[in-house]
Parts: sequence; structure tokens; C-alpha cells
Amino acid sequence: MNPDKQPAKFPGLVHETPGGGILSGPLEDVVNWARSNSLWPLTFATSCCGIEMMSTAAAKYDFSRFGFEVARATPRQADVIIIAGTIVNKMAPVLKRLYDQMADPKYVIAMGACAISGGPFFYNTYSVVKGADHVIPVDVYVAGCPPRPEALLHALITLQEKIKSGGKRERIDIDGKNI
Amino acid sequence: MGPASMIVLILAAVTFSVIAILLSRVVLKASWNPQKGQAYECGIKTTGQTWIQFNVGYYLFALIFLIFDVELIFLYPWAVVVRQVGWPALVEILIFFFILFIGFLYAHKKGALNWS
Amino acid sequence: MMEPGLYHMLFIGAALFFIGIYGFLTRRNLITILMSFELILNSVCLNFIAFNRYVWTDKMDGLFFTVFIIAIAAAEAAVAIAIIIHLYRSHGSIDVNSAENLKH
Amino acid sequence: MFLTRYFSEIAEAVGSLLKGMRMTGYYFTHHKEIITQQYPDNRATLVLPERFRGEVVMTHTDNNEHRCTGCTACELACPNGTIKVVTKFEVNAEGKKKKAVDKFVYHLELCTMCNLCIEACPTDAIRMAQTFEHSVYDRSQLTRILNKPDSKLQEGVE
Amino acid sequence: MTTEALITVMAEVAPDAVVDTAGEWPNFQVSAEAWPDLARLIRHREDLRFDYLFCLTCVDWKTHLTMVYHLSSTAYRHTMVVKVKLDRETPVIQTVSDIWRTAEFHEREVFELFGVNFTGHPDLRKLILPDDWTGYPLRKDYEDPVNMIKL
Amino acid sequence: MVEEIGTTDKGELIINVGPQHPATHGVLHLVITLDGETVRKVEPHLGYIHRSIEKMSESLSYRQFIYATSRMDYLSAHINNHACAMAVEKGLQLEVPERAQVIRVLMGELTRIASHVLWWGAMAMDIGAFTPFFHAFREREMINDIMEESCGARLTMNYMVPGGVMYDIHPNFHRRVKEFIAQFKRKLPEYDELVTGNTIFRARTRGVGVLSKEDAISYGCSGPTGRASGVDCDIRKVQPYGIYDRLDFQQIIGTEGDTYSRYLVRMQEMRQSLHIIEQLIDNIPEGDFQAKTKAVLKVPKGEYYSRVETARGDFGVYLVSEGGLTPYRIKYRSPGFSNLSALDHTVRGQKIGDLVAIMGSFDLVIPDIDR
Amino acid sequence: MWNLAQLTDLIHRWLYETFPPAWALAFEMIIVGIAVIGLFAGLGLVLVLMERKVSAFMQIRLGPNRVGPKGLMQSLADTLKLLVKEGMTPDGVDRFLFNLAPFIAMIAAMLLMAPIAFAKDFQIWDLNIGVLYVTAISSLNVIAILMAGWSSNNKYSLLGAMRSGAQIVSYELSAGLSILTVVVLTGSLQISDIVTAQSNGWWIFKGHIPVLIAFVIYMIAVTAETNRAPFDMAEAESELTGGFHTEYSGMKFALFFLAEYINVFIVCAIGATLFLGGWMPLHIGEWSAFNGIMDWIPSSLWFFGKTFFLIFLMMWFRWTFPRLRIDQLLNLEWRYLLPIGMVNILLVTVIAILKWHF
Amino acid sequence: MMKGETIVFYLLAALTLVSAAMSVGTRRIFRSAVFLLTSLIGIAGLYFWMRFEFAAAVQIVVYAGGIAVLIIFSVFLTQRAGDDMPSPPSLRTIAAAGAALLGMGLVMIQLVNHRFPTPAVAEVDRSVSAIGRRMLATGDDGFALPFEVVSLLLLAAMIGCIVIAMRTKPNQP
Ligand code: SF4
Ligand code: SF4
Ligand code: SF4
Repeated sequence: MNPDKQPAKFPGLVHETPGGGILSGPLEDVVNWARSNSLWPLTFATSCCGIEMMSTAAAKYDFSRFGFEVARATPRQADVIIIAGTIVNKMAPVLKRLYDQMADPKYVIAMGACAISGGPFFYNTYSVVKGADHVIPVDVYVAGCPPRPEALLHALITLQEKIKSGGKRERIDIDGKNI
Repeated sequence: MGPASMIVLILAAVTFSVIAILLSRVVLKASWNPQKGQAYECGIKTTGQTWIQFNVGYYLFALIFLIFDVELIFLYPWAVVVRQVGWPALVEILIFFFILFIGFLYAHKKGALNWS
Repeated sequence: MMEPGLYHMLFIGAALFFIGIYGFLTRRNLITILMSFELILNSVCLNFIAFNRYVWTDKMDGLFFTVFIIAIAAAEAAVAIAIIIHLYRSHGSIDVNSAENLKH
Repeated sequence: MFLTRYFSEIAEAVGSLLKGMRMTGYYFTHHKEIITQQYPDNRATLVLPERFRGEVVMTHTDNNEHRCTGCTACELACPNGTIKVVTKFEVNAEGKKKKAVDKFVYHLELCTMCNLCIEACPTDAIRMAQTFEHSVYDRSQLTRILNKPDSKLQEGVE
Repeated sequence: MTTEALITVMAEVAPDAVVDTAGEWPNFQVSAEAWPDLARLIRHREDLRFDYLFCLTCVDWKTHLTMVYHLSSTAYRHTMVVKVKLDRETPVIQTVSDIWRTAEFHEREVFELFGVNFTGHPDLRKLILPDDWTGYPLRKDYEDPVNMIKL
Repeated sequence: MVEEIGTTDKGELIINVGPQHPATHGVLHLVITLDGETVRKVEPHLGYIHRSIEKMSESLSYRQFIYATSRMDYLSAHINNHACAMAVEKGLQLEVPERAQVIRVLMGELTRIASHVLWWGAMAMDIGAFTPFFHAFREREMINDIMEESCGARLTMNYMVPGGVMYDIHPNFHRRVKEFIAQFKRKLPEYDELVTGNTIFRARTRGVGVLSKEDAISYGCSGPTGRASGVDCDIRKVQPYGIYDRLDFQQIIGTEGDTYSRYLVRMQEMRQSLHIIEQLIDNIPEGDFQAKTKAVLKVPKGEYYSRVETARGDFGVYLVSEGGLTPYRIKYRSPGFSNLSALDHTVRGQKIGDLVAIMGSFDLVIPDIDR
Repeated sequence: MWNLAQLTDLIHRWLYETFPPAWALAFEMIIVGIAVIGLFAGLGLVLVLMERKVSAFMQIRLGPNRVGPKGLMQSLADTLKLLVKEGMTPDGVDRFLFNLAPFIAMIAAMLLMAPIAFAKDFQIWDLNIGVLYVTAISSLNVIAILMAGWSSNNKYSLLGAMRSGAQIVSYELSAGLSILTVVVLTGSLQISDIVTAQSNGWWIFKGHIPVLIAFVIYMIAVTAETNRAPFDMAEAESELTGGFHTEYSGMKFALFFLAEYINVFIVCAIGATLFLGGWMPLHIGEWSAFNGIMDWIPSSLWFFGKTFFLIFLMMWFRWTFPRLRIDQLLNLEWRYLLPIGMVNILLVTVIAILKWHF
Repeated sequence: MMKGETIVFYLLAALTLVSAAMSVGTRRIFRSAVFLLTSLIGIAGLYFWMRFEFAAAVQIVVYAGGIAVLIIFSVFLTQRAGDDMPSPPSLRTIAAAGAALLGMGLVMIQLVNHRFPTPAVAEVDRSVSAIGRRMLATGDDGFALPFEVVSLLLLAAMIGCIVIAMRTKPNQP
């Protein structure tokens, strides 16, 4: 069997979060500030949620306000991959490869029910991956089908919080106030 | 500053780039896996070799460009003195242009500038 | 080291020339042969300029010769490459050996 | 003639390009056309339409009472098994055993916000809320139990 | 052409066809052998001209498979359905992709989802499923405990 | 997958476009054979978003399976739902109240405009102009707001239920739609100024990717793609459903069959849809918005086929019922699937840049193709 | 205090008074180097932010406004992030050339800084072949792109690189021809001469229609030469994903990005110098009163004002027009720009000889 | 201490010669082209060093901008550029190297023994305008005629290229 095919571990312990390195203290804070404010997304959308991602990019919600606008078509230059839409078994190796080919540090947002768990296609389908975190580690999950643009913005802010706090894969509670 | 500035500029460019590129090496522990090294082709494993012999439609343009490029080079000294020399300069350049224009028209007629 | 002057330039010119000759002799591929040829031409140009600079400083002929040589080199390169491509298209190879085969 | 055609072509092309540039130039200088809403800053004023389906919630009264009888109609209506109603038997005042909801498990990560469960519920125990800020770092946080701890069935709901 | 007229004409070109008028459009059941010739005929015959194959699919009836062709004519605007019964174990039928080119993709889809073999198809490969897929997922008895979680 | 060859003898290059590529609008995978810049062959590989909706629908009840179709052609979610609801209603022989019919059509046309507007922006983006995309979303957001207010969601509305619609329209609906009509009428000429008239755009699209009428029919092309080639295939006209037979609108038929004419057909269609909305918005009849139905639906044994015209073309639902709680077999005839099959034929001999433009003009929605 | 020349003089004198000449020279070089790098980085930051804001306003949105006050720190954050982002070298690339390419792009961009007159008497090196030097060095760019594209071992990169190769060399001709029109009028290649020649009015006003045409051609040609939309064939995102820099990541990519913006700045600066008088304030003939008022505005402001206006123009193009197809792009050059440019230069010659210009 | 200029000279000389040697030595044709280019740029640098700015600019414009691109295109067109070129037979390599070294030695001997005339004192003005004036002059020391002849040559080259290159067009499908 193709080794690419079935990603082994679950959920999301495939790679360590890169970053950290030799930096510490205020310098690290500065770097994290820069990283969190310059998340260039990969143009990756598989289905319906992709349209809402486009809406978020478009004039009314405009995620460029946060500095996310430089959508890169190539994973080499992207920082965050927003999994917008269903991931099916045939797509999983592709997603894995795209993720692998991104330069460190890299972040993942699972957008919508499909990317989180298979969502509407969880039961009785033979081809849907039951959650993108079976394939690649996910940093932030945002529920909805599709999540409305504000929800995606909220997810991006949540991701920023995570990066600012050092990018640890632990649970960090954010409430609405500190955004 | 004189010609020394060239060296300064080159050195500046090189130092700047080297520092910039090396900084991330120092700061970042990057992960690596075999897939990361593969050529990116929309998430699909690339098929076959990239460095192959293949059809460049543009070489004809490059050929003609080369001719015109040389012509352009000769125009520079001409342009500088045209006001001093006056009408003879115009005449000479007219001849020069005329000859080249024939070539241009020929190329056009032959469809060399029709890119296929 | 010496203050650079005419002899240095001529040395570079000669070295380039023979590097070109070496390439000319060893390469079997028309394009690389063409490249070696460019080297040879350039060594000549360099000599012209060097003489103009260090010996006949009151003249400009060296400069003009160089400029004209460059112009001619460009024309020559264009035609040569056109021929190479033509050869390739019609014979599928630009190895010198196969080009030699054409003759007979 | 060749030349006139040549130049009129150019003029036309340039004209059409200038038209486009006038358009973008207009927007560049007229900032009142900007329609951007600044999301995190407008949270206070952001009003979503009341029908907007953000998540399923269970209404609770002030006395911590809900209206869910545990009939599992919503579970059946849901197209993708988002709802699991875990029932238990409670002994009510008259000493009769009665089915009641123990845990109303709701998988937000699966929910498609299709409203079918709400339509199906005979007692209007659940409704759609307009919240949308569901981002979490851990997907298990999305599985929720909708009935609050120790909540009771509201009086008179059958 | 009205439905009645269509049925009369069809009775002429395909006397063996079983007609069923219960649905919205007339249904004709033909045999797999007769189908290729009939297809060519109804595509080109002047008064029929079924040039638009808008739906091609297959139904698994547990005992047999049925190919269903929805045909319509852009010139006369009449529509009909042709059904071909196929054996479930070795379903084989002649391709119609040379008559209606849209059938090429549709037949590839039916091939991988139902396992119907189309003889004469120019490029009968998997279109949708991964290359290493086994089984015909749209058949009723398809089971896949790994990927398919039953509710 | 593809055989391990990178080149053919003639110096042709085989290159993958997609599944993750900005021009494929999703996860279409095209294997392209290139000769220099010229496309010699395009081979679509599908299934990167094949979610087995057909199989899934077989285990969902008649009320439930409709929601899955919103996720297929998510840009015409509402119209897809309409087809499903109609198939069920055909089976149940339900009479849908007039008010529900009108609301359905109104929403459908709004969806169509939203879809075309998005297509317009995306097509311009494919060709390299970024600004139209943002301008397009301005109008689209207005429609989304209307949808959200009345249907409760922006994209996957789930507003249709067998027998009518889920809720009545929102009190604000009238005002909002009126505002939208006014705004859209004002902005449409801007669209033309920005893109349609642009000489670069014309040069990029005129005479590019010509699909003849015969080929269009043979490949089963429908929707604006087919109509641009001169096929009159608007289901709203040739087999009217809902209340379309009582409405005044035109079927836009192109002649050239090239990318530009596909573009123009869609632009005109937006105007027609606007016209339909204008006719209806003041004439929504009073009455029920939903017919009385049983709590559990059982469609009698039989086969039902309903066709609608989505923003991409002829969408069909082939519903086979055995009389049970769930459909026995459902086949969704998606317009994109057939349109895509014409891609190879259309693209051959064109440049890579044209491939992108042609794909843009086909307006492919990949989940609609893969289902 | 607006006079930058005095400042440089002051530093120069101070250095030579305090240190022995060799050291003074070295220090001076270091100062210049740092200044140039600073200018480089600063320009990059400003231009990127400007591009984002301009595009945002044209697209009825706000653009970056949350990072720092009014989003001003946005490009700083981007730069910092890129600095600490992994710059990887994929397997299978030609490592040597792959890593060399960004350097070449940078060196070319940096070298182009030399002849630009930023203000009155403020220029790194006033070469006597000024504009010819610019033409020559800018042709090195194409090599960087071809190298990057080829060495990446990626089909998109290769296609992108070859497209841009054909495109850049083609448009070099038109750019050269339109530069020549001004050279004909001025009679010198030196930047300082060209600027002083405009002390009684800018060429675009003095030179009648032909100079205007030359200006238009120049703008089109340099837009194409710097690979910017609508001529961004090399990186046509919807066709070739990233074009020649598809495989580049982190700072290696950023260097290309930076070099591109610096090139934009330089061609606009050259355009401003040739056609709009460089740092020369708006002078009208001999109206000394008016000219005097104009002289109040410092020359560096004039220079940057004009340059940024041209840059804005290029951004305006970019955010308005669709992309051309590669063959149309070549047609535009060979069918329209080049013949018109050739005729135009003859016209200018006649004007220059007859002294019809003002 | 060495003067800055001298260092620069040796740097340029090294750049020129090393990359020329690499160009004829490397097995990868694309690298070979790139090295050729750097060598030519080094020569341009030498011109610059000798204060022949115009010649340097011409060198860069024509070689870097034109010929190099053309060579690279033709490499793409005719080679599997990723493959290493076959190395020539060692005998041939040795013979060629020997011949080149021998020639080099002979020339060096000649050079060392030859005395060139001492330079004229008067340095002529070599600015571009002087070049222009000489180029347009029709007199004895003028280059007007060669200038026009070059245009003819270019015309011939262009027509030649087109004829040769276009003739192969029909071969293509
Ligand atoms: S979560 Fe919903 S909207 Fe998003 S991709 Fe899945 S089905 Fe589509
Ligand atoms: S909204 Fe739909 S998916 Fe969500 S719980 Fe209710 S029925 Fe299930
Ligand atoms: S929420 Fe309503 S439908 Fe669901 S179990 Fe409770 S009472 Fe029954």
C-alpha cells in the first residue's frame, strides 16, 4: 500500500510545532508577534466552506485587516492552511503533501464541520475522512456549516492568541474579552 | 562617490541577503520529511523529469530581440550627439533605421512575430 | 603583487582564449561549442580594449572594434543558434558527430 | 486604410483601459464606498438576524428548568446523528417511573445547522442561537451537553 | 412529438421494447443486445433525433442492474427513458459514448460505482475513486466497515 | 495515476494542474499535456471531493436528504433543494401553495444572481484582474444578508422542505430586495466598464475556446455554457417548473460559443433574473408557505425525475422509490459533470492562459461534479 | 536643513578630519552601505504597505489596519516573520543555482541604486553613462529569474521563467527607445545633466506629443519589465501558481519579492528623472517668481513625490487590468510599442534638431 | 598596502577566469551557460575597471541581456538540460588541455619578450558623446560607414535567422 495513503496517528501529533528554537524572552515575543500578525494563507478550499473563506477575504469582512491577505498559491510561502471544506480519502494524501511542503512554522485551521469531523458526511459515506486532524495536526477548529465569516475571523484571532502565547499545543482559554 | 560605490553596493547586497537568509537557519528548528523536499505540483507527485528538452515558443523572439538590442546599443552614442551634429545625424540614422525596418517588415510578413 | 597593467590584461585575454580553445576541442555539443567560441571572441575584445587603454591611448579604434565585434558576435550567435535549432529539428541531435554525419 | 485602422484600434483600446482606470480611481478616492465591517471591534453592535443558525441550544428558565422530555424526536430528525439523547427513568411525585432526559449530547462539530431538529421538537425545548464564535483548540470541546446540570423538566410539559 | 406519437414511432423502431407510461415520460425497456443499434437509430432518425442524453445512470435492483438512459431531443423537445436490464454478476453493455459524447464520463462513473463494463469505451478507467479502490460502492450490498460508519 | 512519463517524444510536457490550484476553483485535478505553451490534451481526474452523497441519500429520510444537495452545488444550493423538493412532491402528489412557489422562485433567482456575481468575480480573477472579485462580493453580500434574514443561513440555506418552504419570508424581505434591485441596477454598468469593455479582457476571451452547437449538445452541455453555443436548453423555458411558465423572461442564447459569449450570456442572465425578481417582489400572494404534510413522508413506489435550471445548467434528480422511508436510489444529474466533459475538446490547441479563461467561463463547481 | 548635500559634506569632512584617509574611506563606505541597506529595506516596507493600501481602497475595503497604528506595522510584521521563516531548499533542485538566484536579483537591484539622484547633489555615483548603465544592469534581472526558474526543478517555475525571459528581453527594447527620446533631447546620458536640462520645465511638458508618447511607452514597458500585472506572466497566479518562485520560501522568496519592489521603485525613479525632472522642482520657463516658490519645496520631496506618483500609477494598472496572454503580450510589444517607438524617436530627432522644444 | 583598485582587478580577473574555466569544465549545460555569463560579466567589469564604461555597458546589454537568454532558450529547446553531458574521452581532454597549455605557454613567452610602445601622453576623450561624434563622422577617422554596414549585417542576420528558423516550423504538428 501507498505509505502516503493512511496517515497513522491521531489526532495531530504528527509533527512537533516548530518555532521556539534558541529564542527566548522578549525576542521570542517579538517574533511571535510578527508571526501572529502575518499569517499568509494558502489558497486551499475544497468545497462550500471555501466560499465563505472567500467571503471573509472579500470586501465586507476583509481579513487583510489582520494582515492575512497575502494568499499564496504555493505552500512554500504560506503560513497557515485553512482547511475549508470536506477532505475525502483521495484528497487526504494531497493535503498531507501540501502540509508537508509548507515551510516552518506552519499552522492549520480546520474550518467547518467537514474539516473537523466529516460533519454532514460522517455517517453512511464511504469516502470522507472523518476529520482533517486524522491527516494533519490542526491548531484551531471552528464549527459551523459553513462558519460565517466572522466565525472564521474569530478563528484567526484565536490562532493569533495561540501563536502569541508561544504556539504550544495546549489548551488556552480565551474569552471574548481579550480579542 | 565614484566607482567604489559599486563595490559597496555589491557588498551591501550580499551581506544583507546572507544575514537575512541565515537568520532563519539560526532561529528556527525546522522539521524535515521526504515529502517536504518534493517538488510542488499542486499537491500531486510530479510526474517525470522537469529538466527535459521541450518546446520553447519564444526563441524566435529572442533571436530578433538580439538584433534589435544591438541596434539599440548603437543608438545611444548617436542620441547623445544628435543635437550637435544636426541633420547628417538624422540622415544616417534614417538609413540605419530604414535597413532595419526592412528586416522588421520581413519578419512581420513571414509571421515570425506571430507567436504560435 | 604588481600594479595591474597591460600585461595583466593580455594574460587574461590569452588565458580566456585558450580556455575557449580547450572548450572548443573537448565539447561535442554545438551549443557548448558556441559558448566556447564566445569566450574566444571576448578574449579578443579584451585585448583590443587593453591596447587601447594602455598603448594607443590617443585613439578610440580599440573601443570601436570591440563594439563592432560585440555586434557581430550577436548576429553570429543569433544565426548560429538558428542553425543549431534547425539541425536539431531536422536531425534530432546537435552532437557534432552527428552533424559531421550530415556531410556525407 | 491600414494606418487609420491601426491607430483607431489603439485609441479604442486605450479608451477602454482608461474607463476601467476611472472606475478604480473613483473607488480609490471615494472612501464612503468602503463596506468593510470591522469584526472584532464591532462585536458590541453586531446584530445577527434572529433566524441565523449558529448552534443548537436548550432553553432554560431562571429556575434551571428546561422543556425537553427526552422524546428523541430531534435525534431521529437529525440527518447526521448530531444529537444523542441519553435518557433515564425518573420517579416523579406520584411515584410513577417516567422517561426523562439525562444527558442531551450535542456534537457541534457535526452539526450542519439545518434546523430539522428544531422543527421536529414537539415541546420547543431546543432552539437555534445566534452565537458563532465556536473556535477552539481542541475538538473535544465542541461536544456539548445541552441540559444544564441539575436542570429539571419544566412543569406541565408533556 | 407527443407522448402517444412517440410511443407509436418507437413501437415501429423497437418492436421488442416494453413500454411503461406510468411516469412523467414514456419508459422503454430494451435488451442489451438491441440497445446499440437502437441508440444509433433514435439519435439520427429524422423524426426522433434524440441528440441530448441528459442523464445516464444505473440502478441496483439487488437481483439485476438496470441502465437508465434519459434522452431528449433539442429539436422536438420530446423526452423518453430507455432502460436496459443487465446481469448483476457480469454486467456488460455496449458503450454509447460514440453516439453521445457526454456518455464517456457518465459511463466511466457507472463503471466504477456499479461495475458495469462498457465494451468499446475509449478510456474505461477509474474517474472518481482512488486508483486502488476495490468494490462498487453504489451497489446495495457494498460494505466498507472502515470508512462507512452506519448510523 | 499518471504513468511515469514527463515528456513525449515531441518535446511535450505533462503537467498537473490541481487539485490545489487557484484556477481550478476547488479540487479539480487536470493532467495537461503541453507543447510549449500550447495545450495538447487535458485529462480531468475527479474525485478529490467525492463525498458519496448519492450513497448517503439512500439512508436518509425524504426530509433529510434535501440538506445534502445544498452541499453539492453550493452556489445554487437553493435551486438544488428545489429540485429535490419537487421530486418528493411529485411522488407525494403534493400541491405546493402559491406563496411557497413564488418564494421559491424568488429565492432561486436571488441565488442565481449571487452565483453569477461570484462567477463574474472569479472569472475576472482567473484572467488576472483582482478588483472585480471584491466588487462582486459587495453585491453577493447583499444577497447573502437577505438570505440570512429569511432562511437563517448565508450559503447552505436549507430553506426548502417538501411541500413548501421552512419559514415564511422575513418582514424585511421586501425592503431589502428592493434595495438590492436598486443597487444592482446601479452597479451592473460598472461591471461592464470594469471588465466587459476592457480590451485586454476581450482579447483574452474572444474566439477562445469555441464550442460548436453540435458538440455542445453531444457533450450534454447545459446552462449558460450550452446556451452560449446556441443550444436552447434553459429548463425554465423548455420544461417549465414552479411558476416559471407564468413569468416574463427571456432565454439568453449566444451564437459564437466562445468564452466571451459564455461571459455575455451570464451577464445577460443576471439582468433577466433581476427582471423576474422585479415582477414577483410586489406580487407575493398571501397564503400558506407550506403545504400540510405528514410528519413522516413515504413516497409511493415509482420513479420520479425533476429537472431545474441551476446557475450552471440542467440539474436533475432521479429518484427511485420502493415506497419506504428512504429513497431507494438517487441519482443527481449535475450540469457541471457534463460541462466538464467538454473541456478537453474545447481547450485543445489553446494556450495555458486560455485554459484558465475557458475553465472560468465554464463556471465549474467541483463538488457539483464529484457529488 | 533640507539640503542633503550639506549633510553629506559635513559627514565627509568630519570623517576626513578625524581619521586617516584610508579609515575615513572605509567608514564612509560602511556608512553608505548601511544607508543603502536601510533605504532598501525601508522602501520595501513602504512599498508593500502602499500596495496593500492602494489595492484595498480600490477594492472597497480597508486593508491592513490592525497591526500597529492604522496598520502601519503590517509590513514590519511580515518582514520579521519572513526573516524567521524557514527558507528551505527542496531536494532535486540545483542547489548552487537555486541559492544563487536571489543574490543575483538582489545585487542587480542594489547596483541600480547607484546612479539615482535622490535629491539635489545627492547621488551615490553620477556615472557618465547613467541611463545606459541602468539599462545594462537591469538586464541582469532576467538571468536571476531564468536561474531561479530552471534550478527549482519545478515545471511551473520553468514555464514562468521562460515566459518572463521572453517578456523582459522584448520590453527592454521599448524601454530603451523611450529612454533614448529624452537622451536625444538632452544630449547626455548622465543623470545630473538630464535633470539640469529640465530646470526650465520638465521634458514631458517641453517635449510635445512625442515625449508624452515616449512616457506612455516607458510606463508600459517597465511595467512589463518588472513583471507586474497586467504583465505578470512570470508568476501568473491563476496559471502557474507562483511562477518562477514557486519553490522559494522564507527569506529567499522575500529577497525576490523585495528585489521586485526595489526594481519598481528604480524604474519609476528613472522615469521620474527622465520625464518629470527628477528632483527638479516644477519650473516654468523663466518665471523666476514662480520658480522661486517652487524651490522652497525641498528637492528630495519633489523626487519622492514624483516617483511615488509613478509607482501609484503602476499599482493602479495592476489593480485594474486583467492579465494579458503571453502571445498578446509579445504582440503588443512587437506590433505596437516597438514600431511606434521607432517612429517616435525619429520625430523627436526632428524636434531636437529644429530646436522646437521649449 | 595594496590599493583598493588592485584588489578589485584581481577579483575581477579571478571571476572571469574561474568562471570561464568552470564553463568549459562543468557537465551541466545550464550551469555552463550561467558560468559563461558570469565570465562575460567579469570581462565587462574589467572594461569598467579600465574606464571604458561604454564598452562595459554594451558587453552587459548584449551578452547578459541577449545572448545569454538566447543560449538558455536554445538549451531548453534542444537538450535534456537536467542530464549531465557525457564527458569527452579522456584522451581528447588531455590532448586539448595539452594543446591549450602549450599555446598559452608560447603566447606568454612572446608576451614577456615583446616590448610595446610606450603609451602616448595625450589621453583622448572617451565619453559617449565623443564616441557618438566619431561614429557619425564620415571622414578618415569616422566610423559612419561601418556603422551603416553593421545595420546591413544585422539585417542579413535577421533575415537569415527567420529563414532558417521558420523553415522548421511545418515540421511541427
Ligand atoms: S462544513 Fe458544511 S459548508 Fe463546510 S464544507 Fe462541509 S458541508 Fe460544506
Ligand atoms: S441542526 Fe440539523 S444537524 Fe444540527 S442537530 Fe439539528 S438536525 Fe442535527
Ligand atoms: S429536544 Fe425536543 S425533540 Fe429532542 S428529545 Fe427533547 S423534547 Fe424531544
